[in-house]
Amino acid sequence: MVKVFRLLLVVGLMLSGIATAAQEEVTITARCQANIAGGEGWRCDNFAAVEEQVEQELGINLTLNIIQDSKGWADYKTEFVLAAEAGEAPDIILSGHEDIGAWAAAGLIIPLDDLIAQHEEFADVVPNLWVSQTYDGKIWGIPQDAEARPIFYSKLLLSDLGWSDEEIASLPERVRTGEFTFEDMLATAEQAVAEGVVEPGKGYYHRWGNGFDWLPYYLGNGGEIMTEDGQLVFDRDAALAAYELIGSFVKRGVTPETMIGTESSAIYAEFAPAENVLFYQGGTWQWADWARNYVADLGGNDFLLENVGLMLFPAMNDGVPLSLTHPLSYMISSGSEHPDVAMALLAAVTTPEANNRHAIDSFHLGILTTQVESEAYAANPVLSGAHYMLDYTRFAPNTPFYSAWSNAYWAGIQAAHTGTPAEEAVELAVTQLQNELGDQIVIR
Amino acid sequence: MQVDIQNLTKKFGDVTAVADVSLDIRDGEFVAFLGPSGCGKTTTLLMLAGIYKPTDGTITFGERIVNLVPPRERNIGMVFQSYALYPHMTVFGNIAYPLKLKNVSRADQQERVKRVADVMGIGELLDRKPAQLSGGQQQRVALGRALVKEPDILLFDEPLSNLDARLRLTMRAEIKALQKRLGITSVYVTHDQVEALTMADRIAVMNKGRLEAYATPEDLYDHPRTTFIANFVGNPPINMVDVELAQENGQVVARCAAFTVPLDSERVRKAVAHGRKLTMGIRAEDITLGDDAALTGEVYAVEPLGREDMLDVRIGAESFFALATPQQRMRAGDRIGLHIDAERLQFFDPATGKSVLWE
Amino acid sequence: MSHAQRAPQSPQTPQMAEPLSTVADTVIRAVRGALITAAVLIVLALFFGRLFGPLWKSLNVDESFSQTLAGLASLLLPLAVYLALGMGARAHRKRSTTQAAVITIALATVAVAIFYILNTSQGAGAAAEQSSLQFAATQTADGIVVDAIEPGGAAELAGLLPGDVITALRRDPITLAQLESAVAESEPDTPFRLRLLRAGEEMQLTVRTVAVAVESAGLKLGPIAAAWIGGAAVALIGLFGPPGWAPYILLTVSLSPLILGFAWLAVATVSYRTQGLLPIDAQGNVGGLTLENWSFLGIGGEAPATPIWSYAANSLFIAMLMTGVTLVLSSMAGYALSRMEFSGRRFFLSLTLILHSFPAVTLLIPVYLVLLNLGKIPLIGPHIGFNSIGGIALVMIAFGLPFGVWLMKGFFDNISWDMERSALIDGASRWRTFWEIILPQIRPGLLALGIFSFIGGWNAYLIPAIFSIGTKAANLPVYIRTLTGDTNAVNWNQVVAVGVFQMIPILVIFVFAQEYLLNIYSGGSKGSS
Amino acid sequence: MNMNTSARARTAPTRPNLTAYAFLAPVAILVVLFFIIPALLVIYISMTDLATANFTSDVGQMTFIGLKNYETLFSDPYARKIFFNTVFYVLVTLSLFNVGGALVVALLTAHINRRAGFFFRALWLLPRLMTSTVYILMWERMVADPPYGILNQLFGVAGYGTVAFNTNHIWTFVILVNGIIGISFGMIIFTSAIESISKDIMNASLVDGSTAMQRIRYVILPLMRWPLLFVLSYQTLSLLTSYEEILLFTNGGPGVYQTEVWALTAFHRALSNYFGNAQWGYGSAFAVVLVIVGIVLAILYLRIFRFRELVSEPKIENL
Repeated sequence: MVKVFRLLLVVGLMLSGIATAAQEEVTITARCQANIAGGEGWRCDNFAAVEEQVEQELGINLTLNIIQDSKGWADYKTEFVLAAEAGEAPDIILSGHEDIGAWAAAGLIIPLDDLIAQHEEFADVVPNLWVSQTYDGKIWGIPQDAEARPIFYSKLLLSDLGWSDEEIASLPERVRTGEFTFEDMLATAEQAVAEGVVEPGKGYYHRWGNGFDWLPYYLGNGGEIMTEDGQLVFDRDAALAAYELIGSFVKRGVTPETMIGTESSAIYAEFAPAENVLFYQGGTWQWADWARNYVADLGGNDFLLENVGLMLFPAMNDGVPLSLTHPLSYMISSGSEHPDVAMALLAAVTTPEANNRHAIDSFHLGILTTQVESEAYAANPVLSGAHYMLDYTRFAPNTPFYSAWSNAYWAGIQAAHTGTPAEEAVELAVTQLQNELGDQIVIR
Repeated sequence: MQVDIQNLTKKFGDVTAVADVSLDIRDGEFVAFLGPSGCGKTTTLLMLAGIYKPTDGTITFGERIVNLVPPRERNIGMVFQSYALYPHMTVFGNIAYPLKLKNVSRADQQERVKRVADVMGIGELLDRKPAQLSGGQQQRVALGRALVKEPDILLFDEPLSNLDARLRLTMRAEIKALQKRLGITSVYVTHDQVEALTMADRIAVMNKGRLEAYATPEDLYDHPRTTFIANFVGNPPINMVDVELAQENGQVVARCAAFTVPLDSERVRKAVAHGRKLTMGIRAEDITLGDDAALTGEVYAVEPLGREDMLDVRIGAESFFALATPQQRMRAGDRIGLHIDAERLQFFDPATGKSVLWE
Repeated sequence: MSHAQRAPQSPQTPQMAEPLSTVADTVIRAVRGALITAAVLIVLALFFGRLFGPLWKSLNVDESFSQTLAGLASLLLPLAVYLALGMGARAHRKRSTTQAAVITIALATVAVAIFYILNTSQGAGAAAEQSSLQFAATQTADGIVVDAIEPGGAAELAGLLPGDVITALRRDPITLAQLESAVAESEPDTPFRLRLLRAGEEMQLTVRTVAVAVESAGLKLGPIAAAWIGGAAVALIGLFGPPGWAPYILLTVSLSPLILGFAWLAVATVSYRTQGLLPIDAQGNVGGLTLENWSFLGIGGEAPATPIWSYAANSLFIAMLMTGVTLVLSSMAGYALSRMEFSGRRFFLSLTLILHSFPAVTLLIPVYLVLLNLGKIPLIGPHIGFNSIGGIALVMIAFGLPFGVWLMKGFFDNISWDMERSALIDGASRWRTFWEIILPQIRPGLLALGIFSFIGGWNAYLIPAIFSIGTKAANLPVYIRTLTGDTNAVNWNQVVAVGVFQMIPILVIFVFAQEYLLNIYSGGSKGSS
Repeated sequence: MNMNTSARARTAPTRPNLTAYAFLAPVAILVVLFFIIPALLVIYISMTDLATANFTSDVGQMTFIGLKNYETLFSDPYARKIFFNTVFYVLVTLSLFNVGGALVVALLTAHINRRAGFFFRALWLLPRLMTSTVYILMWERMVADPPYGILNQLFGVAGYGTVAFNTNHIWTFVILVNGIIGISFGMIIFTSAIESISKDIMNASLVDGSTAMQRIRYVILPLMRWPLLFVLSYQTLSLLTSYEEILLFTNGGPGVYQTEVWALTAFHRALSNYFGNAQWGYGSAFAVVLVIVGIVLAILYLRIFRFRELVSEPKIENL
């Protein structure tokens, strides 16, 4: 009996040895936040598309475990942190680049500089984007997508206001050159309300809740969040100007009092048909959503192209227009047993071909310099037309303390929006910053 | 199985439920615990059953001290006032349950349950649930369940008090007969003196946790050791009068505010030797009605009991129960003479309540 | 207690012996009732509006709530008064129905008049003026044809000419009636951007409303008549309504949010999109019913990649684990606390009660650490640690145990002691007594707790959401929430369909087990009353 | 047999009852694992600077910073707002719904046809049985802006203008959302209390010719003192510590901490942060405050509820 057992054991070991020798079994788990219905599925599905290619390259037998859903960002990030500590983190995690600071500091993700050097695909990435992936002098993430957060405008309503077609067509360019300023935009909105072209409060819609979209007001007024040497700062003057500006929207009657808290779908339903709201501060990816879910019956994408335009944030006090990008990054968790394989997968999806699938389906900007030249991308007038915005784009900084900074800034925004004097709103933000960050923050 | 209880005490916190009770129960004897509610009789029974643990004292079954023996190792059977049948089991299940717990084989269970059920006259009810039975039938099932495991001791906790009067009479006789036939040592708790007097070989009268008396029914009735016993045993209740005994013209007279009556008997003389101020007890059946009596009173109320009429006779402020035959046709307001049988009188020390006649 | 005992003893003559009320009595009673009703509502409105509201406003919490409530109270005031008048006259029906009706209508008329005077005196200034665009027009098939322009008026100022055909307000097509009511409702100096055809040419103009004096500020008979008819009708309902109808109305009205919500759920699951309670098709018209939302079940469309059944299975596992374990553990501990003597019993009992109301959800942070460490136990660890169905169920079971134990203790407390004593004397051990004799007696309690645990497990959101990763241990509620996450393009109607699918078992249980559910707290509350 | 009134500790020594401990052991283990240890841990974590950036599950590696988090908490400009939010939310929901509403529903359903009363009570139980996610979905749609909102559609039909329910009236709806769930607990307890009022007393008061209102005022309410107290206190704690519905409904918004309550803040700080880097230590400080309040209130209730009567001695002793 014992002998038989031994025999079986030996045979078993040999068989398994043969198998591993033949092809290593590797399982890679990738976790993405993606709204599949919104065309974002390629964030993770691209891995499946390149699976065979990577298998052949590395001579391994790859099993992909892809998890993606549109869980809210807050829950999604908490999930990763809890999972990482439990040793159940996915090998590849997609998240906002701003998480790099905290996650790198906590040792949940690994630096990628050495691995990047092994794959030439990464040389094609828009150089500006690597800035957003850097923390503590190292690169921790691979850009997955970028977007422009422009201001959309309704061509219909501008023409109602008496603008000529040329004037409308040249608006993005006039903004880019700094000729048409943010103040001009507000004045236009004010005029539209005054003349009844739009209902009161429908001149300018901004974001409905907390988010990165508020940064342009601070940055465009000369604000700085982090200095070159990594010192977190809060600029009173810039904040004051930003809060004054934000507070003026409701006072000038171009924005509804209840803007903060309005459901996003209600905003889209109003803006997308292009006949209710003049200016809207949004993101390129929303275009896809509108075309699919809000104006499909009016003609979808074609309708939008004809009636909606997009432009940079017009210049504020700083005098230069700007845009904001919040690149999503693939990161490799420190718990991954095969970072090299994960990296090979990342390299394989960092190609114009792969990235276009995602970018075009979901209306995100490409991340590669050669991507603009690719046929598919060029064929999309929105994306190719907005690609220039990447040159004007700004990022949130990568620091573990951005969250505290941002929450304080946001508290001031809410106060200013509901009519608190800007000076008080600044004090509110400053108090909260000092309370929570202590000497980590420099107020100036 | 003989049972010996020594200095049994049970306290619940500060409350003493049973205080220093000692008594012995002979093998095969039927003992009743009699007393008003709250006197500690059920507590004592539950200590015998092993439900309560004595605070002090010992309980001995045969040779074995069982103070800390759990109920299942005592081999007792118990019948509860509420019957405590298991509502989710059939009659068969109920009776067989003790056997099942003893791992008796199924065939044996069947046979023994059948036998007990036949004895109890509930053979046809075995498939029913307790809710489908009448009170009397439930009582029989409970008794059957107690008997089926052939216990050494049977415990009864007021088993008949939920039955109607007629059924109670039948069951009383049946239980008594059964107990005599099986010869099982039995302890029977009741507050009904008739049950105790008719069924028990000996009665333990309890009051406020103490054992007042432990004697045969006849002894208890004829020789009450305390006013409590005298009061509690006997129906109608004994008449109690606080009197002063005095010698008048060589004769003993009992005097109270309402009347003065001459008495002459051995008991009276024995009582006089003890003191003058005493509580005098006269049972109703020891009062005869007649015209030429030393005492006269007025009939205040008549309560027909069927076989006889109970009279409430008033002499001044004192009230006496007396008995009359229905043929005497007594009416409220009638004046009658009362004859007291001096040889049957009881005398108690009013301070201690103890009898001055019996130790 | 004292009232209750006194009540039956107080000798009173029954009301039937009272003489029938006179007209004067009835009027007094009705007016008194109406005044009391009005007073209660006014006090409530004052409390929430004048005292309560400013308090919370001064604390920077909220001011809208008090306004909402005060507004509601003032809206209800006339209705309540009319009703109270009618109800006050009810007793008079015994004497004469006609008389009662006349009295009621008369009183209601007076009330209507009072309310009207109060209303008009408040808005006296505003009633005399009205917004106008100062032109006359007629509706035709082409649009609103401008007939005449008031000289020097708003329309002339804006450059409107007779013969212009107004087609739209801004970009919305509009009819004359719509335009007139929009103008009438607007504040003075509101811009109206009109699209019009002038000589076949499309153009736009902005006309600003001006305030125009209304010729007659006298009584408007229409609204008064409407108010009078309405008031009298409500009062007559109060007078002639079937006895005891008020609770039904109140209960139905108070349940209306639920009824509306369920109606929406029902409509939304079978339509492309909804606006309010109406299904809307792609063209924005009412209609567009579809079964596509149910495609996750393979009905009406292609099933998605992630099968709903894996989430449903997780839900079911969590619910069944919770039910089984909670029942066994709670009943065991509840039994021990109710029926057994041991040192530390008082401690355990008070601990149960304290934990019963313990803010367990605030402990999620350290509970995560506990789960991590449980996960490190060899063999069973992966099944009871973080990101496992067992772990999630365990946390929920633990959080629910104090309640279950307390509930079970209450149910055990009501079981006859004799039954248990009998079992012990029959020779059963404590365990067998518990299992074979006592447990069957508390079947209703077990059912109630079991059903509640099952539903609790089936519905669990927060804990599965936090302690599961991806799909491994996620259940239906978590899945539903991921469908509505904060990126865009939520297919709401599919979400609702999944939600309704999730609710089906609950509704089935609800239909068949209401009585046990309504029994749930009875054991517990008796135990301590 | 009134031996059960005293609950004083008995003088006679009791042997440890192993059976009883065996019955209790599973629950005790879970209580230690998921209440006692976490409660101690949360206190410790609240004295560390644990955050995502230095996250560790090893208690030994956390950096102890004493009471610093509490200092931050008490000087947080929004802590005061959140505190009063919580007080407001608990007080209003409790009085209008969990106690007041429950009492009204119980009284109303007790005064109508028995079957109808049962039916209405069952309906009121539904919100508690619904999944919070679906229940909230329903309410989100209820208060949405036009053209989606149900209420706004009804208002439109009735001729009123558009109302921004989900922003300007959000507190009303936060209270409604929670209150409608909250009614059933009190309703069930009050109903069983009303039903247990002896029929004789009710009949007697009927014979006396009392009206329904008088019956409620003089017969029912005085007998309800105990259940009222119980529901009041139990629901206070429930409301104080439950936040799932608010999390799903408004997530504390839409304005500046407009509907944020204390328990939700603890969650937000530690377990839900839009920009990552959750502050576990600071969040724990919020949690600890609630834990302390919870325990203090619970002990207070033990006193009110005449705990001694609750622990009637078992009528079977351990041999």
